[in-house]
Amino acid sequence: MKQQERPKILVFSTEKISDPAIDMAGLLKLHYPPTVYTITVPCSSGIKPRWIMHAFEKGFDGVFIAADGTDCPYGESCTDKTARVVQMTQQMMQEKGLEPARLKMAAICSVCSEPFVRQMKAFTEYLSRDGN
Amino acid sequence: MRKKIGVYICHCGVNISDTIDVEHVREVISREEGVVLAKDVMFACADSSQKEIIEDIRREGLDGLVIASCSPKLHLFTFRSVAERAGLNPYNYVQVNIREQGSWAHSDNKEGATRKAIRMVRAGVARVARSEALEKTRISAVNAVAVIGAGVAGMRAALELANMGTRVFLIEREHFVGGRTAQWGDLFTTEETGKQIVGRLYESVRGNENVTLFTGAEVVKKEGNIGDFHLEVRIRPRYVRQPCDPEELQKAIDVCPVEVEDEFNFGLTRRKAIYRNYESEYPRAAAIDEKACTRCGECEKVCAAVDLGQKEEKISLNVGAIILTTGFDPYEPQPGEFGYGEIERVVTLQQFHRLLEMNREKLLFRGKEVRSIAYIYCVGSRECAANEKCKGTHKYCSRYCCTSAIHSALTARKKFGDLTVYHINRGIRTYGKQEVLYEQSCQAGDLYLQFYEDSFPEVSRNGSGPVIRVRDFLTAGRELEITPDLLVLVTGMEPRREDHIGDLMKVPRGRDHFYNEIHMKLKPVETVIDGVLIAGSCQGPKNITESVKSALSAASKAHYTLRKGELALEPVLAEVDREKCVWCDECTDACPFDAIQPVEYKGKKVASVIQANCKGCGMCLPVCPQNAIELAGYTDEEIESMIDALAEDL
Amino acid sequence: MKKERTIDVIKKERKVPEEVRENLKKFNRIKKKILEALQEGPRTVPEIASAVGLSTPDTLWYLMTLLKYGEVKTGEPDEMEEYFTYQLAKKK
Amino acid sequence: MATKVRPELAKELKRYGADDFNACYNCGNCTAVCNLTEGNENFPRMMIRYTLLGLKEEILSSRELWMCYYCGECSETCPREADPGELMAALRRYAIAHYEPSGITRLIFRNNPLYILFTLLLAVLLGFFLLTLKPEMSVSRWIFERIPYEVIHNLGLGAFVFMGITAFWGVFTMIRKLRGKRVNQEQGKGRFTKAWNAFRAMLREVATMERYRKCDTYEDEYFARKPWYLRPWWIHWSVMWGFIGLLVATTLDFLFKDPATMVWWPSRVLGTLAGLLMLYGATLALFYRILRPVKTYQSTKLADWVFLGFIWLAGITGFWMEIAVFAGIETDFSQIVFLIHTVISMELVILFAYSKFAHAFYRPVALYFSNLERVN
Amino acid sequence: MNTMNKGSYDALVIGGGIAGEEAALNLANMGYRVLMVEKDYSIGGKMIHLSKVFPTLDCAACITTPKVSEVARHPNISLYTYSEVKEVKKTGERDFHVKVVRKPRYVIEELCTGCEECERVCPVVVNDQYQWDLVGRKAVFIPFSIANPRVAAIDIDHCVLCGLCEKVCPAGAIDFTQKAVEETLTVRTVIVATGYRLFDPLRIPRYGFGRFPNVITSMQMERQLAPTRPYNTVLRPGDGKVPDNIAYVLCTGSRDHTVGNPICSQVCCMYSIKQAQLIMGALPMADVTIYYLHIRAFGKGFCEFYQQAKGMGVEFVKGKIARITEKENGNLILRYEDIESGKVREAEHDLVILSVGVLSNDEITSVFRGDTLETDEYRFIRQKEELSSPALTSIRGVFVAGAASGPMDIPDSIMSAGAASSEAAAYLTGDRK
Repeated sequence: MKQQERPKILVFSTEKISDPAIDMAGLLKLHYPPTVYTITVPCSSGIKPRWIMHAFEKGFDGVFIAADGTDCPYGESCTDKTARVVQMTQQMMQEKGLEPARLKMAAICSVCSEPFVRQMKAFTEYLSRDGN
Repeated sequence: MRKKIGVYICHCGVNISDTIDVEHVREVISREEGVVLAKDVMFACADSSQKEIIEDIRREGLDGLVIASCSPKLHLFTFRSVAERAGLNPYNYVQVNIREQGSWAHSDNKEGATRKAIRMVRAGVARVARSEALEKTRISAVNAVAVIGAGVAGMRAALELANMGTRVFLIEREHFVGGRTAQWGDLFTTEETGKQIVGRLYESVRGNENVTLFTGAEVVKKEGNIGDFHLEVRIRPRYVRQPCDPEELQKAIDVCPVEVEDEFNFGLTRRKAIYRNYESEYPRAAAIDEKACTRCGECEKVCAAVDLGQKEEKISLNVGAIILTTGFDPYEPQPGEFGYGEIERVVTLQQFHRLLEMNREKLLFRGKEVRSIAYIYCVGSRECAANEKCKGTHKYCSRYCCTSAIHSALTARKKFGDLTVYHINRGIRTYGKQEVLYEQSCQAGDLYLQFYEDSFPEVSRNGSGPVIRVRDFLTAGRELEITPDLLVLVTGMEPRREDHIGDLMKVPRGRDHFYNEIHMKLKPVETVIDGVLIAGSCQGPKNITESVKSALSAASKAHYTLRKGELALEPVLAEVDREKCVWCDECTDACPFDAIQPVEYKGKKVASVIQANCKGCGMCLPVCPQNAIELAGYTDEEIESMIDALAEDL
Repeated sequence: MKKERTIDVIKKERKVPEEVRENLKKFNRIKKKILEALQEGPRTVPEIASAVGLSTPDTLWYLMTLLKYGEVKTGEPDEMEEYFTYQLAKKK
Repeated sequence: MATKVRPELAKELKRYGADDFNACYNCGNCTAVCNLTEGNENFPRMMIRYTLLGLKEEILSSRELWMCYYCGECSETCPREADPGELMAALRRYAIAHYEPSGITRLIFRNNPLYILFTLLLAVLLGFFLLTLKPEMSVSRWIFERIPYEVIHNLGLGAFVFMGITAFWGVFTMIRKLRGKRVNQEQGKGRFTKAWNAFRAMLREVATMERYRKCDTYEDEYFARKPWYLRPWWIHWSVMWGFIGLLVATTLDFLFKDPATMVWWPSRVLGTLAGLLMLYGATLALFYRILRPVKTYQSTKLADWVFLGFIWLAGITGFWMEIAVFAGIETDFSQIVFLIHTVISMELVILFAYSKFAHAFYRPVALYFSNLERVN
Repeated sequence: MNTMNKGSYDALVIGGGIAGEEAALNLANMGYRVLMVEKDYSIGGKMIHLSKVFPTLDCAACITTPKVSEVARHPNISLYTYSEVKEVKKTGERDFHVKVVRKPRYVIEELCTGCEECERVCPVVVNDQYQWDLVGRKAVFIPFSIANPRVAAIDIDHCVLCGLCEKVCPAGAIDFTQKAVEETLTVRTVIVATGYRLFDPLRIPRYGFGRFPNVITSMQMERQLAPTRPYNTVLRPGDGKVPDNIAYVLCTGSRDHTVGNPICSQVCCMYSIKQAQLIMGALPMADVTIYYLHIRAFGKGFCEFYQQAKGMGVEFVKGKIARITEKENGNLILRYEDIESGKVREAEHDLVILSVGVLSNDEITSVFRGDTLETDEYRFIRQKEELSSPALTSIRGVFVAGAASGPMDIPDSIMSAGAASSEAAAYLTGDRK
């Protein structure tokens, strides 16, 4: 039973942009593994590296940041800032011996359901190959 | 303190329960710590369920509520208001999305979906257990607005705000109102001239008790934030008192020994240091040009109203919002650009508008009658489209010039009879209803030539007049030659060259250097500086209608923000732990909204969030090396507890 | 709580126009044919059209409607990458 | 070398009857919607352009002007209602007026009121001249009592010669200008064969109106829905060949004196058939011009009315005489009809040299040059 | 039809497109009670159906849906969808009597949860108007996935009255006994935000729309590029081929006297350029050619956007398409004069998109009784003082917002709605002039 529950992915989505896309993926019945869990924050550039590290510590295999991209309601700097969060975290991951590729980021616009599902499938595949 | 939490799991008809074993989820959750009540409901959003939830909250004295149903985008506000009605803080409510991100997304895997749902609801419970009751912060707001720039946009914004009941301070840098519109004669789609519109608006402004107009005034200092700005305004003296005897004034103008270029006529004419713009200028009072005046005192001798002893004033204003309507500057061609400044009979479009106004029976330029006119379009606009070597920086289209030039040609025909007119353009952009003007002009016999994106017309001299050579795109690239009596360069719009107010307000500029809105469609008149709005052509090229529309939009935004005299701020704000903070300045850099400032705390400098400016985006969180900032509703504790719950094995 | 079925009420008041019935029959007929044609494996629109005996634009319309309601799904493109193939969403 | 723009030409063109072309915004719809344009023959937009810019030589040396049959599709579909077809017609008038050296055509085309007076006087003169060939008729005698026979005869002769010269001059001018414009002026042996081929192709067009028939190719066009015998190309064909047939018949009549009484005499039969053909065409043309179903017929100029009216009257009076001769009605009335017939016929001849009718020899020249470019 | 008196509102906003929404939100935020009447099943107007918007390329839904849901849940806004204003009569300053008909959708809005169960079982398929007929929909249907309210409706004209939907509806929301209800209300001001109609290219038979399946309108292409697209990818409707040589025909029905619309539609150039960019993204191998007369890239960032499209390889050809003919294989031959060379050319493309223009939507003028709501010569609502008060109409107290007064892009519509709302608010305050 339990091996089915791997790999576990934590997705950070954003309230106004990427979460609606994830919602729509459900609406359109585009399936992705149920081992993908979402936590929604106001803006992807406000995600703390320690949260991501916490997720890895607690057993998540991968963390995915569904970033706002240029659609961010808080301004254009979002993309750069989110990238910096990823960079900082990946550095921390390396220090802890975690593979940086276990953290992924992609801009998901508010109707990018298909790209999201593709990302989830690909990431799951990658992580399961990686993990076992 | 442990919370008493109530959990409701929605079947959503069969939408959720078809895939997720709702009963099982409920059972598992009911055993969670802190959960005093776990129910499953057919439709949580139905009226009957809402009533049931309210009763439960009251009866059980719940202080945390979790509803696992559809996406919060649909019903977060519904259930927050349920919580509120039951006396529960709405921020102690968490919605768990087990439909869009549960049953629907995983309808192919019932077991997996059920397990995911359990974890998600647990995470919701964990979050609610740690959530804080948040209250909207209310700050008082002054129901007054400073409108900076008294052109049509500024005056319209001011009037509308005043009519809606907001106090307005209208601040104009020049001694006369009306901005660019006052300089235009006949206008498209109306029988009114620019001057008449300005006159009408000025009279309304003067007659409106809610508007105070300052001319010759500039904002020199800005402090505070939305709802409570403090402005310091410097008012330059006019040196001419009211009332002023017109004959005496004329004498004063006559005796004035100083002559300077008249900006009102774009340098076509000269004026004295004591001057007026035009017969019916607004306000109807002459002024002395401070910079040009030599203080010789001649005028004072012949005109009783002149008072060179007037002193500059400074006043302070307290306003809740600021609307910038500072307008544009016409593009000034480089010396020699299409013969400008080198060949006598070459003028800009703006100068030509003035020529049309100033001449009566015949169209005269420097004493010679003009019977043929050539226009060269896109001077200072759409630069470098195809030409890498081009030095120009104005990549944008100035939007109004095609129509304005064509309209000026038609006006010239109307006023001075049959003329020969050449429009050497780059693709006419008379969008919308303005197209009819283009058609009228063709029908009237205006000739349109089009030059290539990468091959500009060449202008050389023939006596005092220009000779234009152009490869005509419309005639299979044939090279044509035209020798008009007058060449008009259709110059576009530029951002104000002198723009200290923009710097003062810290308004961001776009790539085109005009003021930039937050979002062209969602927040078209708002800037990232809360409470500072932009309207009119300071935001980008616009015609009069478009400027007025944006001005009125800005007025309505300003009005509804301030009308209650207080502002309710979303409680999702950043909070700084002052103990931890060491003021490294990282967060101020990260904040796009200028919402963090240093304050003194226990003898050290620490960051402090200006609540009125904070938008709750969280951009400052990850950059803090001390982890001293948290976002209300998204604290480390809350997020990490959710992660724990999601990661937990079943 | 369960009220009377309202369909019975409206049936007394309204007649279903003939063309609406025809349309329904036509759709069912074409749907059956398309699904049959796809039994044998993935097909492109022109292939389905010739199998069903319908014009290509009409075939596309019906096929896409079936796609929308989950009867059919998009498969791989053909060798020339000009046309997508379509296949049954559920194995029968 | 840059060309100087001369905006006066556009104003000048208004006098030749084109009113709306200024409205053009250079979309090129007219050129592309035209079924007769192709490869190197692109009109009317470029002709509008030449007009607006005042490129007179371009206009006078263009064979494109004559490639146009005024199907009217361009005017029908012009988004700015610039009526390009009418401009083409006006430019043809302009070109004829400029090829023809006497200036008479220029006078006529600018719709000078003098036009009517002048042409009528000339027609009367030449009509009378014809009568000098039939001095025995009572009408002739009545006239010669008032104006001496010699005056009429010599003046008429002179006028004919003058007309002939100017007409030839015009055609010659046109040929010179079109030759100057030719892209590949080949030398050597092959060029005679090519010239011959071009000439043959021109004749074929005259005989079959192949190009004209392309006018109504598309369903959405008004005449495409009509049977062939109601289409403009057929009108044109029947008027043209009717006219030529009548001309031939008249000549034969003239050469082989007095078969006039015999209905089945070959030249008689030819004349009757040709006359019927011409009358059919002219009637239909007048009908369309009155009904105005498409743009082409919406701006009928005075000259068009005069031309069609005369064709029609010539036909009718011709047949009246025919009947009169057949039935043996020898009255003064039929003699007056004969007088009218001769005057009108002469009017047509004059129009031949100095009017739109002159296209009858300008168009073949242009066709020839066009074919020459094509066979190359 | 029952008539009910439903009280009074401060403002009536007719039309729930982006302009109506903006105006309603502004007024509602000022504390006025607003009634919005939308004749369609969902608010969101034309914009909600678009793919992305120029020149920022953010998705249209991302911008409309927040406004749409804000309207739907705003405590000061009442929303009537699938309802029509039948009569507006001014009886005095700040006093209008209004009749609104709420048409039956045969689904109880309050009960429907948008679960789509009914849609699944409905046996009838007809053209889906929200996909511009590219695909079918059921007779009971949720208009589109981001509709608001996201509630089913029954298209009774195509219903076979089988009753399956009623049987399966878990919420018991189907109600075939619904009847149209007329309500009379009083309002103090009216905002007309009825938007525009698109030009119907059947009126230009030379373009073959309706005869050649691979000639489609820009709105159909818009749907093909939207996230909720009908074909899951861009296909030509003639035979489902992936197009690789696509043409845009600009000024279809604009700037054209022969169809009675002499004005420029203001948005076609830019939306075509936008679509061209999106196509280049979706089908990297495809060639896109835009046949234009003048590129009207006048707004903020538009010119740069146009240059960007050129840089991506979109071909721009100056010349109006005069005629389109179809080849055996469904490809199309476009005949035009290439203005640059002055020569007639014929080009072959496998998909042609007609960039249709914007026409007035003036039916609303007929509901005004007493005073006339005047229109201009193009049948758009006349702006009484276009320059200084662009929202004023011929009736004092009735304001116009968005494309009802003329062709307009989205930012302009939003601005004009802002203008209408502030003028309306000033009117409601009782103006002090």
